[in-house]
Amino acid sequence: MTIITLSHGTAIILFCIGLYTIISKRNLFKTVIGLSLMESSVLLLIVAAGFVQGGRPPILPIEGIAVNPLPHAFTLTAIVIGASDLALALAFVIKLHQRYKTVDLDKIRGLRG
Amino acid sequence: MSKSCFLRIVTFLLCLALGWQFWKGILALEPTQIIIGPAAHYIESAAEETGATNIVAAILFDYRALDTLGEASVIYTSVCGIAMLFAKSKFKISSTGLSFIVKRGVSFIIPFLLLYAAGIVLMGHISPGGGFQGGAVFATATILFCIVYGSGFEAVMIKPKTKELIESSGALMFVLIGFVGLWTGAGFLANIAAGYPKGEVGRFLSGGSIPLLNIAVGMKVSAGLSTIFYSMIKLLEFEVTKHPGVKNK
Amino acid sequence: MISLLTVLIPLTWAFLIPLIHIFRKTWLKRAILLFGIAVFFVTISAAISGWKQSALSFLGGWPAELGIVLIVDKLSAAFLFLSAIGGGAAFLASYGRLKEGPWRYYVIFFLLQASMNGVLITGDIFNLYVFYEVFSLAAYLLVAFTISWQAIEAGLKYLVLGTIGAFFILLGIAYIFMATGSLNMAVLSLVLPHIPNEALTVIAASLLIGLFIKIGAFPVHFWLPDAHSSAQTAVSALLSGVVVKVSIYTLLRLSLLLFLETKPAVFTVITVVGTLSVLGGHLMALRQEDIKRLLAYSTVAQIGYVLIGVGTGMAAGISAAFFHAINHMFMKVGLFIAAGHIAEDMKTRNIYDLRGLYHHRRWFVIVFSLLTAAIVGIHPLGGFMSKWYLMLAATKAGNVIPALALAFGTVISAFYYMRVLSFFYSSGDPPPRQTYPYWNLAIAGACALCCVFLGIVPLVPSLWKLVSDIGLNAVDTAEYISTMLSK
Amino acid sequence: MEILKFSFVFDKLSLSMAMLALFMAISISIFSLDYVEKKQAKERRFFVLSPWMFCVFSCMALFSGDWFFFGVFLEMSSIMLFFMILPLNFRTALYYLLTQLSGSLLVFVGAAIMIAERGSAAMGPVPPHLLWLFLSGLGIKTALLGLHFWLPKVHSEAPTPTSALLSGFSVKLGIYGLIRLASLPATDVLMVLGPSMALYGIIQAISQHDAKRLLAYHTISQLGYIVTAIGTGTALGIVAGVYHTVAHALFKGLLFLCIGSIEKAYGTRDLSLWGHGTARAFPVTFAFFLVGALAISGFPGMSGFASKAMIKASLKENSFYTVVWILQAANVGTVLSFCKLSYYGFFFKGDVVRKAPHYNPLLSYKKRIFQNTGMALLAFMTIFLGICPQLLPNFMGMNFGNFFETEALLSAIIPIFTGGILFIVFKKTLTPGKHKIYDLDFLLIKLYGILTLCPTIVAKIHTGKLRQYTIHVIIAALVIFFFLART
Repeated sequence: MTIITLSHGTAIILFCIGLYTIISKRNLFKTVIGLSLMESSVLLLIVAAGFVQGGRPPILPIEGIAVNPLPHAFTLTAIVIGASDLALALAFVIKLHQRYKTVDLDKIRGLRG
Repeated sequence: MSKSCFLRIVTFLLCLALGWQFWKGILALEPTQIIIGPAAHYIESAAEETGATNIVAAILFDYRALDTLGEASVIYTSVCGIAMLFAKSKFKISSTGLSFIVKRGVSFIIPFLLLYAAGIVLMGHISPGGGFQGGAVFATATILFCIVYGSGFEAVMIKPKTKELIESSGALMFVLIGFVGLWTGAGFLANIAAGYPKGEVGRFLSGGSIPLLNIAVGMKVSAGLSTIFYSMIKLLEFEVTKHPGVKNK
Repeated sequence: MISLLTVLIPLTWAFLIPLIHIFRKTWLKRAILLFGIAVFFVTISAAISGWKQSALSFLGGWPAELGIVLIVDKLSAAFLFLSAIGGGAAFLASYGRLKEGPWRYYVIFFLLQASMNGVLITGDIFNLYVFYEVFSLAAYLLVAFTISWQAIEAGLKYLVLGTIGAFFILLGIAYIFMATGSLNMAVLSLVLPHIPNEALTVIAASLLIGLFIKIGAFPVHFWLPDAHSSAQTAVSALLSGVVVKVSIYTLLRLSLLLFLETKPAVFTVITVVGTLSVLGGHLMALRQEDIKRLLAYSTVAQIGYVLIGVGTGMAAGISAAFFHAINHMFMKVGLFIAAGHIAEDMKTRNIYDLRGLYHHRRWFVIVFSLLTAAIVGIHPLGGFMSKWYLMLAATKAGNVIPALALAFGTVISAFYYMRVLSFFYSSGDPPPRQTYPYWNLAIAGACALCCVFLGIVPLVPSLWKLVSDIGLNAVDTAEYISTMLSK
Repeated sequence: MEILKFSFVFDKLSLSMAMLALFMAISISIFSLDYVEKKQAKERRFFVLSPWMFCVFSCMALFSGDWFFFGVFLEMSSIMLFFMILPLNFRTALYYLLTQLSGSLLVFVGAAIMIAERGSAAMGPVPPHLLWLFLSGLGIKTALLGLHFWLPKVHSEAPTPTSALLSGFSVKLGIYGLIRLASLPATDVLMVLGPSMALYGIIQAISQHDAKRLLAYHTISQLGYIVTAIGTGTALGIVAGVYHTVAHALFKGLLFLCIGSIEKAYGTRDLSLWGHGTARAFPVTFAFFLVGALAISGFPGMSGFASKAMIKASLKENSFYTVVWILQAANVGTVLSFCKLSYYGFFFKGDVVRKAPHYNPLLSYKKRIFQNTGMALLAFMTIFLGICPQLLPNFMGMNFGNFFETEALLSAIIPIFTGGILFIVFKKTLTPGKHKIYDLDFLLIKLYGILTLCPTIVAKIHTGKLRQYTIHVIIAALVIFFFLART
């Protein structure tokens, strides 16, 4: 099993764990953690896509063969996007806690039907 | 087996089934060890086309600079939104900071921290780093103020309005730098083609507009992250200082 | 060039407003109005110029394979037009309500407009994701703007589900990148047929489920009624009228470019989801007593109609889908503004408490009735025409069951809208409060007039050609590719 | 995508139907001048003008050259009638609107499929596999057996002019559609449905105690005659069908107006509360009623006689002798139930003093000039057609000479006598009582409970719990994955 397969597998398992966290945990902070896990897993997948055996960082001068720089750029962008998402989610959680006095997701169900 | 346990197992199996589907997709793609697509071109000729030795920075700020503008807008949106959500919370000074020793120690560290951040921002085109990373370190410095000197200190030193000013002008600067390219007819956010000096590859003054964009993004991110932190801190302060006997509006 | 400005100008406004707030507070009121008008005109002119001839702008001067290309073809131009009108109406409504009030609201509003335009014109799939995220974040925030508990809860649910959807989309893009190494949509359209089928399945399914969440199609629509009903009036109008349509544009563009030849089953999925949305949305709307929530569920159903049109994968279906989208934009913007105004005025959103409204707010109720007639599909109005063309397209593609669902949905929608109207027209007296109705009334009335106008579009050959060109242009992927890769 | 083009059809069939529509509009409009009090000027104007609007829409439907426009104007005329029921009874109006909408929408779906397959949906026979759509769509309009559930309720609960228009012309639009549809597979179905409708309507009518509902069931039974005539598929049969359509419109309109004006005086439709010399109080109305009753029973010299004679002739021509006997039996039932109506409605003096709750003797016939004029017009035409039976067949280009032959006379008179004798024998059994009579609409009320379960079930998944929503996302994603992986 090469390292690349391993990282792909890890990414997918992380994605599942993230989803499962969102489903199974009632604490809103844990939901946000689940989102964060999913984000990391996708980023891992993207970074792994740029892997080249024996590659060097894509900064000149390169000795030998460079890894794919494009996924790095994406990852940087996606990290920032994900971080903004999570920051906003946390802000909502804080606001919601002010109103409901709880972070239990199952009790936050004023809107239904 | 209880019902909730059963449900947990079922949902976990559902997640696993989804993962299995993704895994099948991975298996179908045999990993290519050669770089295909535009990345090959970037590696080959990024230096002479943009003047930056950091190819990732070249991609981020030149080839795909619109992504970076979009990403800056994401932070901007989130900062603006969080500030909006917490706009009505009152700022209250509660903690007076840590002990004297820590305060002294931090005041030693802070200049170096700022220098480090500036280095990351300014050298983004020739070494790992860039506006986002450097900006984050800048923001860390301001957060450190809050922890060590108490939350009031930061508010006195750098007013929220100043941060807003820095953030907006950073974002605006990004757009204006892009407009130069539009003005010269090379296209928005054009770098060398728009007449920015290319400089000597690998030197500090090189890469055309990339260092400028790095500075703009650095301004934006540092002020933005700092604003996020202080918006949330405001609220927590509000919660902490509320005495049970006192009614507040 | 002008296509680029549709993104840049609102973005610049968003960056400028804080500066104006800091330095010249008194200018804010006029500046915001001016900015809004400028955005409207720029978007419209970009749509017109893109309509005449596909307008490209190569960012940084790089060719399509290397950099990012913004392209306005007829499909984009049509949706730009839609976003300009809907955004303009929502802007006016919020300006009339809030004046220059909370300036951060306008910052987010302009960011939303900029990113919507960006999604509509970009030719690069990762750039699409970036703009999509700006636009989603702005939408979450606009929902939560009022900071009532409903708004925050709806915002949080929207955010969590929307973020899950975004990660699915990002996963799809990651797979695309792993398989092909490039991200330009025209290039992808050329190379995607050569990748293994299993990978294509993952790509298609991830993109589809992500986009369905963002669109608010039936089995995964849960955030939509919450968000659309809890938001402020103008925001509800914007969300229902434009934001959802932009997501539909994305689905349309991606499915046509990437999967039209490689995986036609995608269109079957879209049709099935559309049919489910029609039935589910209408059935849920039947139960609602909250007028804004009823309208929100009706949006779910109308999205289903549009998806049925998209699911045909044919020129006729796509034209009909767009026609319905623009009709729905006018109808829902008008309905939400009218209903939102009524709800704010009467301090209640429960339809039982809105009895006898006709005797106090005559013009509002008349405009509301006209829009209702349009959305149900009464004859001379636009809603009927678009539904007929959707039905025509669906049957042409051999989808008889969606066509029947469309018909059945119309009957149910007649039922619940008539129920609402019966409360409005019945006798009873709510407290006659009156708060600045004219602004909202003018916008809703203009929307109603547009519905009447759209009803005659299929009768005029020159106008109808405009609509049918959209579908022909959208299906013609070869032309899109050759235009994009021309440099 | 094709543009909408209105194509006309002008033939003798449409023309004769259009003339009928015009005539009905004239007489009912005149009648309505007295139906609403002069004080309620708005409502009065509405009731006088709306028959004309209805007439315009139905004429457009009659002259339209394809099924699509036929459906459009069919629906518009239904909506016009919906507005005419609305002032009296919202629930009935809504019920009517929904049933008619579903009918015309089925026609639309059929037309859409036809356009998809053939390129056009010209009025005329449709392909056999689309027959179920058209038959059920038009069948709701025509109240074919099984789809008649709306007719008795709506006819009985609508305002009098509306009932007359409904029974007089609205259902005839559906008949017109069926006539256009008449070709081989359709006619077989109609041949089965027609006689059973005739019998079913009669059986129900005999047991009614609600005067308008009784008339409504007679409408079903008479429609059965017409459907049978169309079911022969021959030219003679179709002319006979048209003739009976015209005749039925005239006499049923007349009957509804008569019964309606008496209902207005009594304030109730319950036959058991009528009687006590109504005939003496309203001699003119009674005379008109008698004309209508004789016509519907097929008394020689009335329009009903001529049209029924033609129907029988057309049946005999194709040797459907069993059907002739069924129709004769239905005719006996018609006579029986009209004896009941006239006896209990106009003459009966029971042992118990029964007094209607709102009996208003002020509403005597003398002041009601317009009302009587409207009825007189219809009565005149009924008799005129009976005396000159050749007129209509000649206009339609058909020579049918033997109206007043002995055989025809006998076959008309024998059922009348039989019915009369049977009534005398079973007078006591037929006393209108408060018993419940079951029909499909009672079943529908039961069904409504089940139908409301649907939204309840769908609403069950909207728990407001974000975690469950996420599970839905995963399940939807899995389904999409499995579906796409299979193709």
